[in-house]
Amino acid sequence: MAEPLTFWRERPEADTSRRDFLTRIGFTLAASALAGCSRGPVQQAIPFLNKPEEITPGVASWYATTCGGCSSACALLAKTRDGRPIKIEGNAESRLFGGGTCAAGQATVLSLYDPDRARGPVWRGNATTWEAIDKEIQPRLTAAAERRVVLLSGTITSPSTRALIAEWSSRFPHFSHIVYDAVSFSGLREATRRVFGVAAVPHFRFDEANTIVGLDADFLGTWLSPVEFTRQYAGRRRRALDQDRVRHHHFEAGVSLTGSNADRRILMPPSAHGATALALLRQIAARAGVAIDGLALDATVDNNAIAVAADDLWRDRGHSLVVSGSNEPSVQVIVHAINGVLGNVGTTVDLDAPSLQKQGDDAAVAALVDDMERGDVHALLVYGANPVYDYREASRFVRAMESVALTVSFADRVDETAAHCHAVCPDHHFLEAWGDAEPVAGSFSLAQPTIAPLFDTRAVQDSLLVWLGRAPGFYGYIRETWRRDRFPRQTRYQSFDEFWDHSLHDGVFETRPAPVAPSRSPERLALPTDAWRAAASEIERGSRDAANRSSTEYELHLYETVALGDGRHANNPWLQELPDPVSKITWGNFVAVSAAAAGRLGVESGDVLRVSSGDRVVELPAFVQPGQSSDTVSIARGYGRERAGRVGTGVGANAVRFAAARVVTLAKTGRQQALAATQTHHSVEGRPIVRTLTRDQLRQHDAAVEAPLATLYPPREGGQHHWAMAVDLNACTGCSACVTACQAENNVPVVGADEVRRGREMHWIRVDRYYGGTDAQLTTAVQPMMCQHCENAPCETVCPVLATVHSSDGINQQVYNRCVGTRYCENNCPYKVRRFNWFQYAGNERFDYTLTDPLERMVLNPDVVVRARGVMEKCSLCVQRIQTEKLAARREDRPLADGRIQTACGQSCPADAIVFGDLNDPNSRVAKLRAGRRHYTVLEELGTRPNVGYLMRVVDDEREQTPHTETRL
Amino acid sequence: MRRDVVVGRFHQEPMVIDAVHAVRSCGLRIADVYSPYPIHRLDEAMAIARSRLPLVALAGGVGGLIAALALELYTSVIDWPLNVGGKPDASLLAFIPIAFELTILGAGLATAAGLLIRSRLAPFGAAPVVDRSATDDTFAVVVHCRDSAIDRRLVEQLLLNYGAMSVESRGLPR
Amino acid sequence: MVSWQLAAATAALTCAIAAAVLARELSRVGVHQGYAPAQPIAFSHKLHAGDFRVPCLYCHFGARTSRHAGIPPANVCMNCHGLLQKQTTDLELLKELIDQQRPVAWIKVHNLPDFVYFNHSQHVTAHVECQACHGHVERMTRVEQQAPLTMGWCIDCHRQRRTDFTVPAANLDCGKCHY
Amino acid sequence: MIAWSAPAADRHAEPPSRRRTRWIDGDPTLRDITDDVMRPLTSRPGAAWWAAFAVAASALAIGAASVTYEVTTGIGTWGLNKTVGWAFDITNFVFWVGIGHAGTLISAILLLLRQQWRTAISRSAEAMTIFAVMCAAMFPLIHMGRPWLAFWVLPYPNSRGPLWVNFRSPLLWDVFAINTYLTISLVFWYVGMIPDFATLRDRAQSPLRRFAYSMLSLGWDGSARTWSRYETASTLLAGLATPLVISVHTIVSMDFATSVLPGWHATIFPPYFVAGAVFSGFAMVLTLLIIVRRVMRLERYITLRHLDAMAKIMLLTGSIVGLAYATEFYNAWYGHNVYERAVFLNRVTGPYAWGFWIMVGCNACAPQLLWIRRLRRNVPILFALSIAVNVGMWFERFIIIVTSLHRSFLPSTWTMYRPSMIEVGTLIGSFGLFFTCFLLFVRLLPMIAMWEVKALAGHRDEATR
Repeated sequence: MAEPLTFWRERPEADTSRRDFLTRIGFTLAASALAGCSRGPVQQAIPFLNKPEEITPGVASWYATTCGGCSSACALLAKTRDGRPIKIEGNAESRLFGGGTCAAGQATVLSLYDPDRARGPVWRGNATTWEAIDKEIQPRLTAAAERRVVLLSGTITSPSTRALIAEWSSRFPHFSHIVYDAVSFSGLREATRRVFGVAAVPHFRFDEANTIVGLDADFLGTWLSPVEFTRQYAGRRRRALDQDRVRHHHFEAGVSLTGSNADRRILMPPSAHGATALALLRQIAARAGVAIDGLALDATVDNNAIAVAADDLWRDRGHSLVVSGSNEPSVQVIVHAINGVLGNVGTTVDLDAPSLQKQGDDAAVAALVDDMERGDVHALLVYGANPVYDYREASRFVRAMESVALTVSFADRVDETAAHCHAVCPDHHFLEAWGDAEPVAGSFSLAQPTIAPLFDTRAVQDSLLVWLGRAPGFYGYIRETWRRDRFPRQTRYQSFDEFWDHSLHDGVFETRPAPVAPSRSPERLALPTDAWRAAASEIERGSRDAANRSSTEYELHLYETVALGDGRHANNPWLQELPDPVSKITWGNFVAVSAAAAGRLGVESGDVLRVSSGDRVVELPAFVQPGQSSDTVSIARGYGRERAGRVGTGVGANAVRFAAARVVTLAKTGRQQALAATQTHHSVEGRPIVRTLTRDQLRQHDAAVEAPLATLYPPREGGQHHWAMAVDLNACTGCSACVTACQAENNVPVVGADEVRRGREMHWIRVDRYYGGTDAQLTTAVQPMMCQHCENAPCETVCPVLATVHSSDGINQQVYNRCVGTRYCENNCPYKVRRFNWFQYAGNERFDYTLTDPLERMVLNPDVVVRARGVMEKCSLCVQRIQTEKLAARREDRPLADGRIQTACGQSCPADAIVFGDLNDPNSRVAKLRAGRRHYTVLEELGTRPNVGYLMRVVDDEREQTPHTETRL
Repeated sequence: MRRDVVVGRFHQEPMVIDAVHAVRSCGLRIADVYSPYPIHRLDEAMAIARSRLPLVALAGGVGGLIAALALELYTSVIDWPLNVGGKPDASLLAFIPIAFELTILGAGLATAAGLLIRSRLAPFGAAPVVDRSATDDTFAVVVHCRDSAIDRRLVEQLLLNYGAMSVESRGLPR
Repeated sequence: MVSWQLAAATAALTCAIAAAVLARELSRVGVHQGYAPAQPIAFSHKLHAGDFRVPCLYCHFGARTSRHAGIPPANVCMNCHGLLQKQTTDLELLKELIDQQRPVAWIKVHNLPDFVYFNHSQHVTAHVECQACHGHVERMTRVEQQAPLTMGWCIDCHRQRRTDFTVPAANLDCGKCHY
Repeated sequence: MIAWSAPAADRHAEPPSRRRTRWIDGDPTLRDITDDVMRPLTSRPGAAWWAAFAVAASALAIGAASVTYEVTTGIGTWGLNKTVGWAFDITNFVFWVGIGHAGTLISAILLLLRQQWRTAISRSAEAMTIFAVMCAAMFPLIHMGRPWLAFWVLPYPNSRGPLWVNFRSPLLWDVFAINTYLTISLVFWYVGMIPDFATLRDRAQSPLRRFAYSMLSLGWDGSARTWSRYETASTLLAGLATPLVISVHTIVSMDFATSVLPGWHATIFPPYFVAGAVFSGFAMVLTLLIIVRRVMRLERYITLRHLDAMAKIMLLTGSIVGLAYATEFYNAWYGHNVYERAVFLNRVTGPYAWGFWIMVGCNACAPQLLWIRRLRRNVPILFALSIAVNVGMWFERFIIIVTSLHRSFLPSTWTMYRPSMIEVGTLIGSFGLFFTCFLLFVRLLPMIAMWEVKALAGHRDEATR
C-alpha cells in the first residue's frame, strides 16, 4: 500500500503480535543504542525481516490521532520513529484546537510506555488469557442480562463507542450506561436543561468575547477544554492589539492559571459564588432596565468590583461572556440568565453545537450507588473512571461494589477501582487503538494506532463486541458508523473509501450539526423566568447558611492542577515534575493558605498541617499563597493515589475525600516537609525583566524602536541563516505545555522531588512567574525563559575547552561530549538557563523515571543524545528540527519557507506565543515581530544581544499586571 | 702523587679575604676558595668575572613569550577560528595573561638550567674537594703551586700568618 | 665529567621516546581502523557491488532518505535470490532464517560514538561518494573499516569542501553533528 | 712587597647599617647553626610531632574518601544547584592560592629588598607555598564534572581536528598561571636548598642518606665561582618570581572580574585579591612558624623581631583589604546599578550576612590591634590573630562567590546554597594534605636556609671583631 497513513488498514492490529513488533523496531533498538546508551564493543544491526513500505529506519512518520488524555479529545499528530511513537503534537488541521496541546497531552506518549500498565487480563487477581476471561465473563453477563447491567464510564466522546453502547441497551433490556465525571459539569447540564430545555454543556466562544467574567472557572488551565479556550483567549487578545480593548474579570478564592491572567482578579470565597453571580445579574438587569424583584443586595460580596465587571459586560453586551465553575444548577441558571440578558446566547454561548466533553450525571451516579447497595446491580463495567479513588464517598462505593455479582474494570492498570473488581480487562493506550471523537457537536476526529499493542491488552470496544457475541474489530465498526453517519453529511468525496482515507489523513472532519436544542428565543431569556426566581431563592438560602462558620474553620476550595488533572496522569514522571503554572511546586499537593491565615495559624510554607473535616483527615504541607482568599484554603485533587504505579503512588494526599465538606479545620503538626518548588522568590524586585506597555503607548509610538546597543567588537560575518525567536508575553498564559513538549523532544531527564528541592530540575525551558500587588489585588506576570542564544554570550567566553561556541547561524551551541563540567558557563549566564548533569541520570536505578527502564527509554528521541554525568546542557533551539527541515528543503531542492521550522515549545503552544524563524529573511514572522514596538530583549543593558526576544504584554492600566512595585511577596 | 696546591683552612670570613688578597699580591694564583656561604667581596678579591646568566634568562623569557603568542595566534586565528562570544579571533587582550606566564616560565627555567649547566651541577656530580667541613664551617683557600720555583713552605707560612687553622700541600682536586 | 652528561642524555632520550609512543597510542584510543568482523552470513560486497555492479543504494536504500543507510531487509535479498537458481550454504541459512521469521543479526562495521549525529542522506544529497568514507567496499570480500572515522578526519573533508567550490559547501559548526 | 702579618681589624669595619638589627639571638658559631638546623633531621621525632602527624594524616584520609565518593558519584554529592555552580570548591581554591603567596613574596620580594630577616623563615615559607599551591591545584581538578577529561584544558595536537582550547577563558589562564607558579616556586625552592643538601651530604652518617643527599646536592662544592653565579641566579629568580606572584592572583581574581555577575564584575579585584593573598599568606606563615619555632626549638633564629616584622606586613595588607571592602560598597552605591546594589545590600543584610560580618571582623578590624607594638610581640595574641585572619580570608572568598551567585539578575532563579558533608570533608582533606606535607618537610629537609643564616652570622663575626 503506497498510502502511508493507512498502512494499518491491511493489517488490523489483532494480527500484529508483540514479536512482530519487536522485529519491526529491531533495528531501532540498535539505533537507539546510538541515541541513548553508551557504546558497546560489538554493535549488532538487526534489519527488518520484511520491511513495511512506510517505515524507513531513521525517518519519522506522522499519524493523525485523537488525544485520550482527558475528555477534551484534542486532535493530535503522533510522531513515530522506527515504529515507536516518540512525540505528540497538535493537529493544525483542527478548527477547534489548532496545533497546540496542553502539558498533559504532550505527556501521554510517555504513559504509553508506562511499565506499570497491566500486561494482560486479570481474573480475580490472577493473570489470565482473553479466551479464559471471556469464558468467565460472558455467561455471567448473559445470566445478569435479565437483571441489571451497568456500564459506568467517564465521558465518552467517541460517537462509535456510544453507538456500540446503544447496541448494548438494545441487547440487554436492563442495561444502563451511567456517565461519571470526577470533576462534574452536571450542574451546568442541569441548568441548561432548566433554562433551555436541553441537558447540554454549551460550547463557549472566548474568541468572540470582548469582556470575560469568570467565576472560579479555570478555563485556561483545567476547565472543560483548556487548549481550545487558550487558543481562543490568546487569539482574541492578539486581535485586540490593534482593536479595542479586551477585559477579563476573574472572581476566585485560590490563584488559578486563569485568575493569574485576568486583568482584574477579585477574591471570592466559594460560599459567595452564588451570591456574586446573583449580584452580577442584579447589576446587569438594572442596566438592561429589566425589572426584577426579590434579588436583595448582598453585603458579603465585593459589589464595587462586580459593578466594574457589570459595566464592561454591558458595554460589550452581545460580545461578552460569563462562565462559572460551579456545579450548582442554581448558580449556572443565574449565569445563563446573565448571558441571556446580555444577549450572548448564540454568539459566545453556542448551543447549536454544544460541547460533548462533559456528560457526567451526578444524580444517576448517586442513584447507582444506592442501587448497588440494595443489590439491584448484577454486573458493573467500569470504563475510563476510577470512582474508588475520586468518588466523594469512595468507601461507600467500595462497600456497594461488594454486593455486585460481576465487576469488570477496563482500566489500563490495576488502579484503585480495578483492585476491587473481579475482572480487569485492560484497554489499549489510545496510541495503540482505533477510535474517533466528537468533542463538540459536528467536529469529529479519528484516532489510529501508531504502534502495535505493547502488552496483551484489548480495546474496550472489542471486549464489548465480544461479549455481545459479535466478532471483535472495532476498526470495522468505526468505518461502518462513519459510512452511516458521517459520509452522508459531506459532498466533497464521492466514494466512502476516498472520504475515509482523507479523514484519516487529516484526522479531523468538521461539519455544522443539526441543531440539538429546541428553538428558543434569547428575548424570552432576557426576562425573569421561574427558573431564575427558583435559582435565586435557592442561592439566597444557601449563602445564608454558608455565612455561619466558626472562626477556626476554613472554607475549602478543591481544584485540579494543570499537570495531573483529576489524577489519571499521576504515574507520569513528566507531569509530576512539571512545575505548577502558578505555585511552581512539583511532586505533590499542598494546603494553600493566605498570609493572614498563616499568621493566625503560626505556620510558614513547608509546615505540615493536619486538615480535618469530621472523621476525614489528611496531612499536607502548607504553602503561603499570595492572593489567596483569607478564610479559604485551596487543595489540589488528583494526588494521593494509592495504586497509580511506582512514580505516582503516595505522592501528596487525596483531597477528594473532602469533596463533600464545605469547611475544614487546620492544625499544626509541628513536622516539616520542604516543598519541591522550582521558584522560591516571587517578586521581580522592580527590575525591568517582564515589561508591559499600555495600549496608548502602543498606539502613540508604534514606529519607534530603540537602536541596538553599541559594541566594541567588529561584527562577525554570519551564515546563511540567523535563527531567532520571539516570545509574545501578551499571548503567553503560562500554561507550561512548552515545558513538557521540550522535555519530550530533547530527552530531558526527570530528577525527582529531592533533587528539585535542591534546585536541580533539568527543564530546558521554564516559565518564570512573578507576583506583585497585594493579596486583594494580586498582579502576576509570566515569562517563558530558555537559553537566549546571545550573540555575545558570556557563557562562551569562559569555557576553557570550547564546549560552548556560537554557530554561524546564531545558535549558542553546547557540545556535551566536549564539556568537562567546570560550570563556569552556568555561573556566568545572566539568565541561569543552563542545566548541569549532577548525577548519571540515564540508566541509574536511583533516577528510575524516564531514562532507565528499557520500556520507557523507547520514548527517547533518537535524534538527540542522552547526556552523561558531569556535562552542562541547555536549550539548543531544537537544532535537530532545524537540521531536519533544512535537509528536507535541500533534498527537495526548494527554499526553506518561513514557519516550516518550529521548535518543540513553539509548536506545542496553544496560544501561539512562541515564534521561531530566520532574521536574514526580512519577511519572516520573527523578523517583523523583532522590528515592532513591543519587542525587547531581557537584560539588554548587559550587551549580550540575545537572539531570543520578548514582546511586551499590553495592558490597559499600568497598575494592572505589572508587578514592578516592591512587594512583601 | 704530585703535590701542586697548598690548601689553607680558615674559620672566619675576613681572614679569607685578607689571605686571598695577600696570596694574589704575591703573584700566586688562587685555584679556588670553598666556603659554606657566599662571600661577596671575594668576587673582586679573586677577580671573578660577572656571570652572563641574565642574558640566558632574557633569552628564555623572549623564547617563552614568542612560543605563547605563536600558540595562541596559530590555534585561534589560523588553524581553527571559532566564534566565541562574538569576540574577534585575535583577542590579543585576552592572550596577554598566558603570554606573560609563559615568559616568566621560560626565563625561570632558562636561569635554573643555565646555573646547573654552567656550574656542572648534576646528579652523580663530582664529590667535594678539600674536606667535608667546607660545607659546614670551614673556608678553604686553595693556592696553585705547580710551578716548582714556588716554595710551598713559604706559601703555607703566609696562609698561617693570615690566620689559617691548618695548611697542607696536596694534589689538585678533580 | 662524562658520566653525568651521558646519564642525563640517555634519560632525556628515553623520556622523549616514551612520550612519543604514549602519545601515539593515546591518539588511537577508540579508533577502529581496519575493523573487519566476520558476519553471520559471509556476504561478499566484492561479488555484488564489484563484479555484478549492484548499486550501493539498491540495497542500502535508506541512505537516500534517512539518517541510517540501513542493512537491507531479507526481502531485498530475495528480490534477486528468489529468482536465481544458484544455491550456497549462506543462502540456505538465509532462507532458513526467513522461514523461522528470524532476522539476520549482522555485525555493524562502521560505528560512531553516540554523541555524534551522522546523517547518510545529507551526504548523499551533497553528492559525497560512498567510497569517500567507506573505502572501496566493492573490492572487499569482507567489509573493513578503512577510514579512521575520527573527528579530525571528518573535519578535514568538511574544510576541504569549504574551499572547493565545485561541491556543495560543508558546515563546520559544532552543532552540525553534536546535539 | 708582601705583608707578612695579618692586617688590623678596623680595615674591616662594617657599614653601620648592617649592625642595626640582629636577626639571631645569642652568637652561635657556624657549626652551631648547622647542628641546630639539622637537629630535627637527625633526632627521632617527638610525641608532639607524631600527634600532629596523626591528626593531619587522618584529615587527609577524610579528604581522600570525600573526593573519591564525589568523583565516582557526581558533583551532585555537593550542595550546589542550578544557580550556585561554585561554592566550597572554588572558595578553597582561591583560599589556598592566596596562602601560597607569602612564600614567594618573602623569599623573592624581601630578597630584592635586601630584608635580612627573611633568611630564617624563607625556606619554610617557600615550602608552605608549594604545599598550598598543591592543595589549590587540586580543586579546579575535582570541581570538574568529568575530572578524568581534565587534560582537555591543555592545548595539545589531537585527532579532533585538532580542536584546541579557549585562550579567552580565565579558567585557562588559571591553568597556565598555577602551573607556572608551581614550577617556578619549586625551582626557586630547590635551587635554594642545593648548598644545604651539600652540607647534609657531608654530615650524613648513614650511606643511604649520604647517597640521597648527594643526589640532591648535585655535587655542590661551595666553590667561590659557583657561589658568585649562584647568587646571580637567585637574584634573577627572585626578580622573576615577584611579578609572577602578583600576576597569579591577578589572574585568579579575573575568574571573577571578567564575568558579568554583579559582585564579581569589578575592576578593583586584582589589587584587592593580591593584597588579600599576601595577607592570608603571612597569616598562615605566622601560624606555622609560631608552632614550629616552639616545637623545633628554633626561637634563636625565628625571633620575636621576625614575628613583629610579619605582623607589620599583616597590618598593612589587612588595611588594604579593608579599604577594598569599603571601595566596593562605595562603587555599588555610587554606580546606581540596581543589580550591583542589590548584591551588596544582600551581602550585608541577606541570608549570608553572618559570613560577611565574620569576614569584616577578622580581616578588616582584628588586624588593627597590631598598631600596638606590645601586641605585635605577644606570641599568643599573634597566634590568635593569624588564625582569625585565616578564617576571615576563607569567608571572604565564600562571600564573594556565593552571595554573588545565589541572587543575581533574575529573581526567579534565586536560591540558597548549603554545603554537604562531602564538601566539608574535602575542605578538611585539603588541610590534611597541607599539614601532612609540611610535617614531613620539617623532618626531611632543612627548614632554615643554613647558608643564608651562616652568611648573616659570618657578617656578624666580621662586624664584631
